Amino acid sequence: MFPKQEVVAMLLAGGQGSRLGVLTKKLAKPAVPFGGKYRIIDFPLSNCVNSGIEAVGILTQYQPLILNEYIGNGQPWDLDGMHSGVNCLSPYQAIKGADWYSGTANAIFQNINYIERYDPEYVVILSGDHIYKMDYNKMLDFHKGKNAACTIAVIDVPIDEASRFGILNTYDDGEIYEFDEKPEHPKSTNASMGIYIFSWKELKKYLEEDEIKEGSSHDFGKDVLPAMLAAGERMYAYPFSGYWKDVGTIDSLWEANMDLLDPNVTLDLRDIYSRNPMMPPHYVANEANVQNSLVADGCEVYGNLEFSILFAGVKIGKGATVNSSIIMPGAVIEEGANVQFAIVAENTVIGKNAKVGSTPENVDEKDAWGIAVIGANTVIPENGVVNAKEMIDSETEVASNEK
Amino acid sequence: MFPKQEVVAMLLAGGQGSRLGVLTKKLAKPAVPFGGKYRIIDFPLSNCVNSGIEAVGILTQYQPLILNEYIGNGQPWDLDGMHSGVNCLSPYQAIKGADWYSGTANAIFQNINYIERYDPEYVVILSGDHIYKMDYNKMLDFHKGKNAACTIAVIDVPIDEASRFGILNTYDDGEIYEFDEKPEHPKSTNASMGIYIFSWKELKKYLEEDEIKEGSSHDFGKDVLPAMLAAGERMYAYPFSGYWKDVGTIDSLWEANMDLLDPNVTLDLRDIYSRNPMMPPHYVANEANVQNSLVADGCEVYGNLEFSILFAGVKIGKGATVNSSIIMPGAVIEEGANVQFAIVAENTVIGKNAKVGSTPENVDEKDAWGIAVIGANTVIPENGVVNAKEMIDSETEVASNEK
Amino acid sequence: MRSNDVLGFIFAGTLEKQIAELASSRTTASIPIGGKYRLVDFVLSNMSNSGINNVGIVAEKNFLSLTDHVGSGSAYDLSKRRSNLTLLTPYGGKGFSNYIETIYNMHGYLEHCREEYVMLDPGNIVTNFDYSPLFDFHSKKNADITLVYKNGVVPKGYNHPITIDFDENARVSRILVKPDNTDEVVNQVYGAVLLSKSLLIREIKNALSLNELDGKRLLQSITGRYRVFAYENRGYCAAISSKNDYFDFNMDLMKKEVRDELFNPKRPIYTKVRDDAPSRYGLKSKVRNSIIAQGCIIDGEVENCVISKGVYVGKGAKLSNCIVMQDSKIGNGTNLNYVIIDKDVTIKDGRALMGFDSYPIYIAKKSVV
Amino acid sequence: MRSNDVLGFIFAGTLEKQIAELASSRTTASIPIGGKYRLVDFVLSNMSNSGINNVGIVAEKNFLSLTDHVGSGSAYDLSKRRSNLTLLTPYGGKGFSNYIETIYNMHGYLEHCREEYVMLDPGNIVTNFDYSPLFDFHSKKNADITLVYKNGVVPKGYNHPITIDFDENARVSRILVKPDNTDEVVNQVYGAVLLSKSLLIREIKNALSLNELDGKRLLQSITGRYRVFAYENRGYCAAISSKNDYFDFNMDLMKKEVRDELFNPKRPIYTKVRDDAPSRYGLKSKVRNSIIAQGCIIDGEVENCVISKGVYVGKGAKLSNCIVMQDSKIGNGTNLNYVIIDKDVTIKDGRALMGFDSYPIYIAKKSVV
Repeated sequence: MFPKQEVVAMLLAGGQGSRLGVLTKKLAKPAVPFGGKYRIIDFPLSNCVNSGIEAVGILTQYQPLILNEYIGNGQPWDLDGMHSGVNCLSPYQAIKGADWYSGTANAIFQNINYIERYDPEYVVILSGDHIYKMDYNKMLDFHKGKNAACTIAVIDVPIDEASRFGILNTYDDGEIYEFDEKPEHPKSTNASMGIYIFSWKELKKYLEEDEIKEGSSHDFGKDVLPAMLAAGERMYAYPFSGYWKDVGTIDSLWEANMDLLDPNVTLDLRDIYSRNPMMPPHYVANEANVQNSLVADGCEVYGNLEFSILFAGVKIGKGATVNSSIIMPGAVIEEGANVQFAIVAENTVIGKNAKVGSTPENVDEKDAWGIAVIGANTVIPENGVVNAKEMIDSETEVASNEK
Repeated sequence: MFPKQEVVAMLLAGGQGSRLGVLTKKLAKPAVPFGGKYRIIDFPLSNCVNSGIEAVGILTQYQPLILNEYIGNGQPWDLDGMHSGVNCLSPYQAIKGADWYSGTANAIFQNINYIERYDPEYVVILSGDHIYKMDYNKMLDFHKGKNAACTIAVIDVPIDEASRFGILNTYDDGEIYEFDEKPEHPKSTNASMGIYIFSWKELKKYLEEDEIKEGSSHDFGKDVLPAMLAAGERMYAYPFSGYWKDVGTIDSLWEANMDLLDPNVTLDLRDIYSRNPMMPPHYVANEANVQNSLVADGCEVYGNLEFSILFAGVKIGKGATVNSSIIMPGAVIEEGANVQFAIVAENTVIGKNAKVGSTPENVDEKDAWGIAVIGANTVIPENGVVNAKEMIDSETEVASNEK
Repeated sequence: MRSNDVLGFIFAGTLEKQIAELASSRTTASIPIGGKYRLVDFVLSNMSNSGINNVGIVAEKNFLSLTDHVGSGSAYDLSKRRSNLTLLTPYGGKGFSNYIETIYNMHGYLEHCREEYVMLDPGNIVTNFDYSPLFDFHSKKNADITLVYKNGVVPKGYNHPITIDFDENARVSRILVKPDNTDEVVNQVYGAVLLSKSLLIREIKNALSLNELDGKRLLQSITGRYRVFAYENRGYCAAISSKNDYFDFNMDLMKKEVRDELFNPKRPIYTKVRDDAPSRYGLKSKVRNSIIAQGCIIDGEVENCVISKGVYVGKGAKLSNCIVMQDSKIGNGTNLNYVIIDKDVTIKDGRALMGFDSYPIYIAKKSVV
Repeated sequence: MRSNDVLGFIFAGTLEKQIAELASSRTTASIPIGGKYRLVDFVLSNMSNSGINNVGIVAEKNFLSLTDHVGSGSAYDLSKRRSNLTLLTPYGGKGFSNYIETIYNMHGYLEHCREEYVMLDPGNIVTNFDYSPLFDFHSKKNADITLVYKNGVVPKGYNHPITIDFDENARVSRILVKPDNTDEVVNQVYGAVLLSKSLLIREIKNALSLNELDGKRLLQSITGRYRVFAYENRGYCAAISSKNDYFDFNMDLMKKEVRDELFNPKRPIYTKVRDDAPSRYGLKSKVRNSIIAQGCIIDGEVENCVISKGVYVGKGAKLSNCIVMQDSKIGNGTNLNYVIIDKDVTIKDGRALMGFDSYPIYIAKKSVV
């Protein structure tokens, strides 16, 4: 028997995240490591728990194995009780046949049964590619206060960046009268954060209508929300202020990690929950140099570290230099290697005296510069060279700077 | 990090089980309730645990929600430790695209990554539609002793039934020289039980070969095993004796349940693990009559019960008669109703004085008789009639015997 | 007041001297009851279902069966990251009749817990009680102390029961320690008390420094100084204070209204799980008006009985008005009437035992009769 | 012998009088060590990794921090359906120097457990030890008792240490209770003993009836009567028997070979999980040859130190040769050398504290300096 829940959260974690390149080759985007010990999904999941939401469905479809196992029974997020739970929901076959999730709305539609067992009043729809902390409960209070069918969280963006976002135009009381997807001439600076609260009865109705509508792409932003607005439903924008960052691209993922090293960024990690590595505290050697960095358990640092983030179990060899980089769990940077402005994925080895990435100043053409990325389980040979902006994985051949 | 495991078990639970009709409309076959408090999958899972196998992958694809949740973190089977685990594996999308499992062998092929993380020597392939108790460890010892690439468990069947099974013809030492699928003139009575042990290195090779073979249906029985035999691999039949029953049809499911009431059947349920209902002990009223039946927690019996199995929370009203039937969790048999030779699925209500099923003697034509089946959440109205062999669910209209 | 700001604090040994036989090898809280439960399951389930997520159980002795039964608390959802069940065993060895020293011994634990309030509860009560309205009541009344009471006749095992008088506003005006037990209907306090942790610790330390060790008198003495309120438990509520109460409660389970109230599916009673098969009735079994747990084999006749997990009732056996605890074996052709049979007892074939209504016979754990 | 047939039995209070400061508010077993562990984590992880799945820990007093830390045992995979961790607190209040009465007090628990063998272990040993070969050794030698020994100099805190002589077949010929501690290299027994449960209980009951309460003498007396064998722990093995041992062990962690041996990823050391962020190094931080746990903010200079979870090291602070336990705050501009700082200590800005190599200063839990 399932206990009734006032709110059920549904987390959309099915996308491939192709803009993250080799990082998501065998990994769903929400499972990408972040901030020295987290994965992206820890943020929305911890937000749920800290908001008192005790039923969370995670919609997966692309490379879900690592994500499924990471979520496991939900214990790190305290979602393993008799009155609480987290479930990974893959597409499945039923009597009438089998379908992959064809869009975000269809993914929820296919799991109406899952939601209904909790008999909820409200459903929160979240995505797995943003770093932020938010009390969804306050947003729910706002939703109730407005007696809305749908509430969408918005954040104030600079007017000159507004055309990169979905902009919501509202009356003074926050009621939405227009969606403006990446407008050339934005009328306001309320960008949608991709966080929706729906009254379940209404949402269910629109999901069922959308499912049989010809030509629909079954997407919340493109189909369901416009249909609700057109039908005159009460839809409100809920203003959020605080740190919020999309980490869907290499650049934004790198920037969001670097933000953690900025004393002016107020993103307190203390109530973000995650699985903890079974490793001893890290060791910093006599000859090491560590400045302005985050270092997790299990690391051994014999080299130089600046403006960087080391995940659990990373080794930095003697005389190696790591600068403005993100080194994911288990990676080894061997002696004398030089890693700058790079993301190095799990269990990768950067060989002796290899050179990965470079500072913007060292690249002549502005467009040729960018973050270098090394995929998981790759070995960069001794003296190997990976240029700025290059993306390498175990199937790529690497040049050598050996004479 | 994953601990190495000598053996990994993979449980094929993806089939629709269409021969079980309304019982598997919203339920994968291995999740079908059995024996008063179990589900079919409890048997192979408990066998794994009792054989010391600590890594179990369950391949699901058809209606997996209830099965997934039932398995949960594996706690009832003691598979929730740091050194042990059970995972439900649905089909997923990868860079190269997305595929449903196209056959039993393909299902394993798609999860090679999952298996390899444990770096096993052996893989046990099981199916989710048999009721039996077996120590897979003994079979593994046999497999090792024979230095085999593949060992298949066989059971001795009566010669006149042998043509209904896959028959393995062997030399005296058990080495298989021929597969004979449902032979008209069986040469032996060694029927395959659908339980395979493979040495992983060999299996992996054949799975990879089969995957790219044109015209293959990617099935163990039809493709992989014959290919191995043709290539001259060492394949052995492991003789099993004890209770074993396929429960893939309504008749066999009913029979296997009834076998539990037969004092001559030796199927001890004591070390079969399952999730336990949170219900008080059952109550048998003053006016009740209970003979030769199994009754689970939470039942209330005011009527007559003979040769039947009541799952948790079933209510039998005053003057109702239940005979030779299986009543699944939460079903209510109202006052004066008469249920005979029937399977009544979960949360179904049999109205007052309704009549479901009948004894073989009451049906004139032999072919017209069979077990009556009522699907889950169905309401049979007062005075309703469901004839022998009928299959009813909430979408079927039911006749009434009211005058 | 939020439920997760209340610490549950249970006394496992309540009235153990009055229930000497049943509690001879265990705490009161771990007495098997109702076919598959232990007494403590009720209070723990109530706390868990009401959102209390930190619970301490004080046990002085014989606590192995209690440890075994409650384990890590996972059966009650009390072993998650932010919930906890702690078994507290004082090493001073003082008796539980003296609540004051017991609580004092545990003041380190109490201070260590982050909850602001404490819900004290005895270990001998069978009820399905939702604490949430009580917490709201306490806040709304701006109470210092809220006493839960039950309106009814005081069970026989209570010496000097405490009753209360209160005004129309539910504020307690007098706390009476009755000189003797009578059959009149009173508002009896049975030991469920809600108050702030700081008040509790302050008063306990005070009492100790004055060498005032009688909890009842302490309660009386503080009525004038604090805002004390009374909250009624209106549901079914059995206090197990003697072998007769124990017997009567088990028999109460034959009443549908009692079962429906105690085993409300919205607030389930949890207990340690055991992998028992469904119970099996033989060809010649005859069962009337009885409660039967799982894992039993019933081949004989059973009437007005509570039969626990894993019990065997042999062919031709006749049991009436009996309570049989887990894994006992009742031989063929036996005849038992008004008998309480503890765990793992063997009654050999053909034996007969007869107690009577007001004095059921008790057969100790592991006996062979 | 299968590991799941061996009960683990740990004495939490080993040598607590010798480590008085560190064990003043806790058991020896719960002393914080190595930046994120408690002493008991090592023996519990070793038992769990070797397949022992039932463990009892005896603690006489001050066991709240131990309860808090080990909880239900889930961190060590010891809270599954067929595994268990039980905290045992005797209510007699006898000291742990007297192993015999302690074990006797627990004979109910021992008899109740279904395992045939017992692995006795002290609570003060840091090692990564695989028990499985020991169990094989015990079976193969057909031993009654196997003593684990360590070849080396006896740590200072052991009074009258026990050493053994054995023949080429590893059979123990003599058990010596050394009159005094010396610097010679010996085969010292540190309290890890494998034997059958029935033998243990029989000998303990015998000893009590003869009023023989000295465990060491008992051990000597039974050598002749049983097949006693010796098994060497050849790995890194530190016995914490004094503040100096404690300091030295923490400093040993700077050696790569010690870390690699203790933190073998195939046999991880488990501990209670805390949600700490990765540690953050400031712009002016300077860290040399140190062990740093998660959740720290390091803005100052740190050399030859072990810094636990959640510690803050202020700007301009200089720490050398220090051990700082969790959540302590080291103010700006402080200067500390050879200091052991317990949990939740605050060192105010600008303070200086100097101990020396052979006598590190100890700052008690929650102090403000």
